[in-house]
Amino acid sequence: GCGEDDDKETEAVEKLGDPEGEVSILAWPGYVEDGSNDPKVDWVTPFEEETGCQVTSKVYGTSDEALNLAKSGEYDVIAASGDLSLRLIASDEAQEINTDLVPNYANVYDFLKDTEWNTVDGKNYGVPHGYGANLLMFDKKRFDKAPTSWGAVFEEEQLKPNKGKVTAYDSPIYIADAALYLMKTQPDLGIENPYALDQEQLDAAVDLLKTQRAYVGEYWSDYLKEIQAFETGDSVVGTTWQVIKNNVKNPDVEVVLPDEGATAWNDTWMLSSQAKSPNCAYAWMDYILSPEANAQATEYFGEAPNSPQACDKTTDPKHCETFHAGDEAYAERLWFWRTPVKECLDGRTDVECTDYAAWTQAWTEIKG
Amino acid sequence: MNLSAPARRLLAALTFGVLALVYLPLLVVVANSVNANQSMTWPPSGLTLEWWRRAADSSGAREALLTSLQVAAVATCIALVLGTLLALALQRYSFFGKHTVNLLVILPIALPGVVTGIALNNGFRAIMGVDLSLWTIVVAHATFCIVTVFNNVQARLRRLGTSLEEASADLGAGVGTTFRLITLPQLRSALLAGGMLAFALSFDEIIVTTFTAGGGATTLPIWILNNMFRPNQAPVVNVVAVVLIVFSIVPVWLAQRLSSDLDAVR
Amino acid sequence: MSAPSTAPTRAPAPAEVRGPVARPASRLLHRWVWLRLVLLLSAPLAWMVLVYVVALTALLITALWSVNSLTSEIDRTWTLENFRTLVENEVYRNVTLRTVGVALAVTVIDVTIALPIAFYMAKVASPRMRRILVVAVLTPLWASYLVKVFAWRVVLSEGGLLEWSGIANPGYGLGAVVIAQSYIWLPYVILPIFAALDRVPDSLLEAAGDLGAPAGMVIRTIVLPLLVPGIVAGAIFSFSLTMGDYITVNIVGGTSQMLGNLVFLNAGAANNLPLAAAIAMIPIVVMIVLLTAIRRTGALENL
Amino acid sequence: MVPAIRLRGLVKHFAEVAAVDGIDLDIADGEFFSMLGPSGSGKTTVLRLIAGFETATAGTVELGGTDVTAAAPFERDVHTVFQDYALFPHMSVLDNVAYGLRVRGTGRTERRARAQEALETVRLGGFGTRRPHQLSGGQRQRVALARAIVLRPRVLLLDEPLGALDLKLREQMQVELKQLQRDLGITFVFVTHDQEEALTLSDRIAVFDTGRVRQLGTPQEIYEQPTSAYVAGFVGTTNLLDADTSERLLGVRAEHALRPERLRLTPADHAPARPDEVRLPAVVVERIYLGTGNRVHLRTDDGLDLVALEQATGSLDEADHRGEHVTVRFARADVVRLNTDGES
Amino acid sequence: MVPAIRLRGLVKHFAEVAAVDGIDLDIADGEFFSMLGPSGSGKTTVLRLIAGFETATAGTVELGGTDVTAAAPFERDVHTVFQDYALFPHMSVLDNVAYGLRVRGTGRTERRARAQEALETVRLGGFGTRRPHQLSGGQRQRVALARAIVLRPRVLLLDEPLGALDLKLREQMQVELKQLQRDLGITFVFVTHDQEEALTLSDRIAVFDTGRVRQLGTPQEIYEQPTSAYVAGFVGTTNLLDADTSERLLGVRAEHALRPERLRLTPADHAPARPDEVRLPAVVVERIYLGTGNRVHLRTDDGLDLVALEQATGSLDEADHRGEHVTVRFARADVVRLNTDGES
Ligand SMILES: Nc1ncnc2c1ncn2[C@@H]1O[C@H](COP(=O)(O)OP(=O)(O)OP(=O)(O)O)[C@@H](O)[C@H]1O
Ligand SMILES: Nc1ncnc2c1ncn2[C@@H]1O[C@H](COP(=O)(O)OP(=O)(O)OP(=O)(O)O)[C@@H](O)[C@H]1O
Ligand SMILES: [Mg+2]
Ligand SMILES: [Mg+2]
Repeated sequence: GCGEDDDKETEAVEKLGDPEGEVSILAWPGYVEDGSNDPKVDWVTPFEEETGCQVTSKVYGTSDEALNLAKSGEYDVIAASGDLSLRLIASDEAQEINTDLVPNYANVYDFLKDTEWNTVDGKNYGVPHGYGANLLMFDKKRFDKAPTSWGAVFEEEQLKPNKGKVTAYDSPIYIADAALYLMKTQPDLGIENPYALDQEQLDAAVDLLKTQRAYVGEYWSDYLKEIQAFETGDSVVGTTWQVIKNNVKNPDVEVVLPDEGATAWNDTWMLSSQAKSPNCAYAWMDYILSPEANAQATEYFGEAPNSPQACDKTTDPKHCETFHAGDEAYAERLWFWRTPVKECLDGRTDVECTDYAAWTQAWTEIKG
Repeated sequence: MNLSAPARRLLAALTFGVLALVYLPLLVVVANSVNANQSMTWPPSGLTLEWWRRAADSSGAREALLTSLQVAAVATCIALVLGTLLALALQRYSFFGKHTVNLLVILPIALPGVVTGIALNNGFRAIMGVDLSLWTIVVAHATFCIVTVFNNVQARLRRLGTSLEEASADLGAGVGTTFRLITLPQLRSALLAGGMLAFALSFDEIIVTTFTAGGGATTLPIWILNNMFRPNQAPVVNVVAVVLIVFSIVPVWLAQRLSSDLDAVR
Repeated sequence: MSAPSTAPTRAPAPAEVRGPVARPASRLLHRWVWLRLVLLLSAPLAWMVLVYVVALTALLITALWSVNSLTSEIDRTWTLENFRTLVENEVYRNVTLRTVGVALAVTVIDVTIALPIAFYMAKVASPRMRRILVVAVLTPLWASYLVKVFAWRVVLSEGGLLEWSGIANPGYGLGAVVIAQSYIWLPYVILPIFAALDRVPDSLLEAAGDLGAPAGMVIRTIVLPLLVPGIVAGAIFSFSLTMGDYITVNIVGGTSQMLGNLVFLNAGAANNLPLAAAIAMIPIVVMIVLLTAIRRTGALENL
Repeated sequence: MVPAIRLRGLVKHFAEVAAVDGIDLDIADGEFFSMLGPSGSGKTTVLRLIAGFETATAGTVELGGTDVTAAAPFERDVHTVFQDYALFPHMSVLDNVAYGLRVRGTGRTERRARAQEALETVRLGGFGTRRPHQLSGGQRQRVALARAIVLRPRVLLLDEPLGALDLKLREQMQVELKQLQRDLGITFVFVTHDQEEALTLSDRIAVFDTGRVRQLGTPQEIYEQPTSAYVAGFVGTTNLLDADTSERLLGVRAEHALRPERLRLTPADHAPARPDEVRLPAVVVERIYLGTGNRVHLRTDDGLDLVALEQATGSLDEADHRGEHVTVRFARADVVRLNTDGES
Repeated sequence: MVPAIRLRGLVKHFAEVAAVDGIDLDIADGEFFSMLGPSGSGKTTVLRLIAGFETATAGTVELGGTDVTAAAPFERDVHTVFQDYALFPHMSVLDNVAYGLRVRGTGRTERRARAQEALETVRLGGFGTRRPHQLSGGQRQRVALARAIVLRPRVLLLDEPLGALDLKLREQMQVELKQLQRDLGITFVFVTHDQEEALTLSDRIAVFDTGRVRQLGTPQEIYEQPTSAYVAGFVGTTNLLDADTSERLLGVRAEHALRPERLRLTPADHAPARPDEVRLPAVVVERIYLGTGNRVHLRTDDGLDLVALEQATGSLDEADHRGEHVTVRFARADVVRLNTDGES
């Protein structure tokens, strides 16, 4: 079959049946740990014992890889970041979720519920996992004054002293970071949402990034690379995740949520429209939203849990504080990843926005 | 050859120098497998056996290793069969389109991995409509491994000539018997060499594998790639690499012994 | 001494040894050469065509399609849009040149390093040392590719092993990519050159020396010309493997991207398989042009 | 009696080359038959046609009265001893010899016993466990022989089996081969380009010339009554007398051949020739020491170049005889008249 | 006169094997010098020591009076014709021949002209554009020769250059080699294990035995006055008389050698022997036709096995003489006493 839609089910189920005995999960590394990599890191085995659903999982490195994998229809549950979720929904790969069948959904922070990256036309397509922000990390020895603005990586004046030691996230979605900065610093461009850029706005962001590129030492996509770079001093300023900062042994390295706010990600557990084991899939979604499992998974990965109950279960009592979990004010300043589409997300109808393909194209040109 | 002593010394120095350089990064790997600093920076900040302990407990690594061995073994077997058949056909017969077939065999290795990767990915899913799995990896690997076997067998056949086969037929052996008792044993060391290269190629392949691996099909390189993205796991990867190097010496040495013993017979 | 005068005393021969053995299948195979050829060729050819040729052709066709940006579904109307993008956008030209350049550099470096080593192994070292060296060259193949590249990241980092040991440090970037790739593919270049050298009889080198050629001249006029097939085999390996790589460049390439990244980005990330397919046509064309050129020289026959 | 091998109108073309160009031959049962001829004259090709490795372009091959022209090698009751022996390097000597029995399904014990017996026949009883590469050239050759004779073929084809051996070993093997053939009563078809070997061993010899048989006969016939200058020149050294010279010396206008050993050298004299002999005054141009005698190159006073063979019959004085004047004598009966068709 | 080559105390060990075990030799300028000996006796190794491909374990090599023991091959004014010819497969015949000149920086036109000239010398003028694999064995051998002589070396080393050729071609090449050597006046050091070749071509011969020179002398000396059973047996066929037999027949208790061609066969009679000869009654065991004569295997009545050579001096009757009773006669002067140290 050439990927015809015949076997896709996008409507939500009314009630659950018996578990099928197995479930196949597609997720970021560290989301589905069964102890095979480290016996102490295991929240899959309890699930399997509890529900009788045997878990097979595959991990992916980028959202884009995940999209391809998801389309194969082999996975029942997919952990999707905001730059993937809407694409899954648009291509009918996701099934609406009946949140009533996910008891632990009730605990979740309200600001993570029914967000625009998991809910379309009032239909909820997923339950939230943890979340985290793309922060600004810097080596304070290289700065007279700790930077508080993304200007540190976008303004030539500030970039110059760190030429060749600036780093940035290696993905088209990073264009949103530039757009966010422009939104705050150049209001006349009229950017309302960093994920809704018309051609002109995109061009401005691209220009900004091309300027930045001259000072970039390397782009990163796996965090081991960034940890290394900051420890050795190959990189001294750039975007980061909180968990990376936590792992950098160099005491001079600090992170800040800049004044402009930041882009961020919130991953969503989604149900495949081609799911072969929807009942086990629901069981998994409920399980992974349970305070114990959510605490383990988000703490292991290094992100904020999705419920106050989970915060109580973390092994590090300061975990939620470090990651600003449940801090609504903090969350207010975050622009969670979404997939840019032609139909402007900010509601504009007079222009056509640039879609992800255009962003990819732009990203190719930025890197040159 | 008759080289002056300084020239010999220079060559030796060069060879051992380069080999030393080749092993230097491997030393880094060894060092990092006991480096207390989990981000593997140089110089090591302290010694720890933590990663070795964790590697020993890592059933994921073990399973991935087994998967890789299986994939490589099956792919190598397929490549051995197909490569030998092709070499026999191309070396012993002349027919229309011979050059095209020759080019076709070289192509999978000559075309970049990403190309082969997406072509096969697209081919499997869109055209054949099969789900990616362990078997799709095997098929992909076998396809680009054929050439190593083919090359080795063809070179051997060229040197071998046909007189032994004629002698066998002369003594009354039929076509199949001759192949089984005479041709195949003569090809043994070539098959060993080609097979080993094919095995190594498949065992460590990641690019084509990424595109053709199904869910749950985690080969060692994929496991390693994943673990590089997983907190606190990266150093374990180094341990796995060290173990691989150490254990690979035995089969490499054996194969080398075996094939040179066989060659001596010739 | 004419015809044998004494009657031959033939030893009585057991019946089952005498005479031919009936083997209809063998007889058929013996008589029909084409049948043998068909039997030999059918399986491998079927495999290559079904698995590979079909996939490549499909890829070529896909390159002539486009993607519906909303549904991410492939739109099967013929268009040259993708190729126009490639031609009009100078970034693709730059990346192509960069990729070919890196692949060339890696190939030249590897061949340059491999030649003397292969020569030492095949013609200078004692048989015992030769075996040890072959093992020494083969062993690094088993340390995972990724691990080795990451090791280079450590070596090349600021304050890393290279700088730490006082040697200049190129840092991350294209230079680092060239170094890491040369490192990784070196064994694949040494082996065929070594095999080719092993087949060159010593007497040829001695004859050249005997005719008055100093070592350097012998190498230039005798060894190198005879090694061409081995060098070509090794060069094809290193060139194509480098050209298809996108992981090394991610790890030590700094800001650089190569063709592999673009294919990967579009196929995997942007889900724009048609554009990815079109980009993939670039290395395919490069390789096919190269292979055809090489075949003219006859070196492929000995690959 | 039905001939062991009968070739009729045998032709074999390779592309344009006619390697074998119409050969008719009957080889009798138990005969030691040699094919002699220069390189490229088609000897090997004829052998390969008999064995079945090549398919004839035209003509037929019969073995023991049965037409086998279309049969595969493994269907023919002939075995070949290859010039390079073609021993299987991955098998022990015993296994090599037992191979033919093995492919015929003979039981393990029996085939070992018989292989051992064949090895004893070639006096290699103790070498069964060695590998071929551990043997000397002569021993390998004998293994190849044992491998063929263990099957008791009616016909054995030998393609220059002694070509790769050094002189000493070769002479020794010649004797052994001849003995073996006599003892077993097998038909030998023996290819060589060593005329001495052919003369020494054969019952009959066929002299080949570019794909055809030029002369067929016993060694004596070939050596002493060559029918053409080609054969006379190829087999042994010969003095060719062209038609003019013959007319002058012998009074017969035709080409003649005269073997060097039939020439007598005596100190120069002017005695008249006896009626049954010819006498010519000559000068020694060169005298080459051969151990068993000397080869003497002469020029007669009327400008004829001749070669004579002097046997060492007593202690030779070592003086160089170049320039010495001698009389050359030979019996008229020793001059062989050649057919007029003899070219070359 | 300074010898072209002087070897003094030359020793070469390979691991434990003493391939060359103390050799002293002077080879004169312009001499045709042969090294004769069985396989593995060290001939090639000596040649390679002279050419400089091997480093001597002990001893010195002098060329034209200069010690070159430590010099590299390309520094020595000797050239080698290798047994396998070692032609460069990727060059044309002309380029092969011109290679030595090219290495010396001779201009393109000149070196082509001279290479062409050398090719003419070996009668291959028209073959310059071919590749080596397009030539026959004999032609390749001549190219190898041309490649060496184009440089006009003082010394040419030839390692069994004729080993791979067929008999006819070999004889032809022997004559050419000899002529070439005379014409050019080059010193030839010629390795062979064909005794006849050595006898025919050489000015002097060294017979090798396990790394040592067993006997050194002219062909006549070697053939007719062998000092040991080893040399007598290796060079030509010989009848060895052990000490007991010698005592009985000759009255001297020592080993003796007797060449087959020195034996005379006459019809059996019981005439008493002349004082300078020995007569023995014998039976013909086998008579093998050689063309130029017969090789006759005899057994004397007192149990001695002898080989005699009968030259064909007139038309032979073809009857088989096996079992015939004859008298064997030989001159006492023809029996050569061997040194007592002669083993084997
Ligand atoms: N497979 C072949 N393809 C083309 N020509 C061939 C082939 N085999 C033999 N010939 C040609 O046929 C002719 C006869 O060859 P053949 O091998 O029978 O000669 P021969 O008498 O055995 O010579 P030699 O003494 O050198 O072995 C030669 O001209 C040879 O070049
Ligand atoms: N490179 C080597 N390593 C070890 N042993 C060697 C080597 N070369 C020669 N030998 C040994 O030295 C001895 C003399 O060898 P050499 O090649 O000189 O003999 P040869 O007289 O030329 O014999 P042939 O007639 O077979 O060519 C032999 O026993 C041989 O095995
Ligand atoms: Mg032949
Ligand atoms: Mg030798």
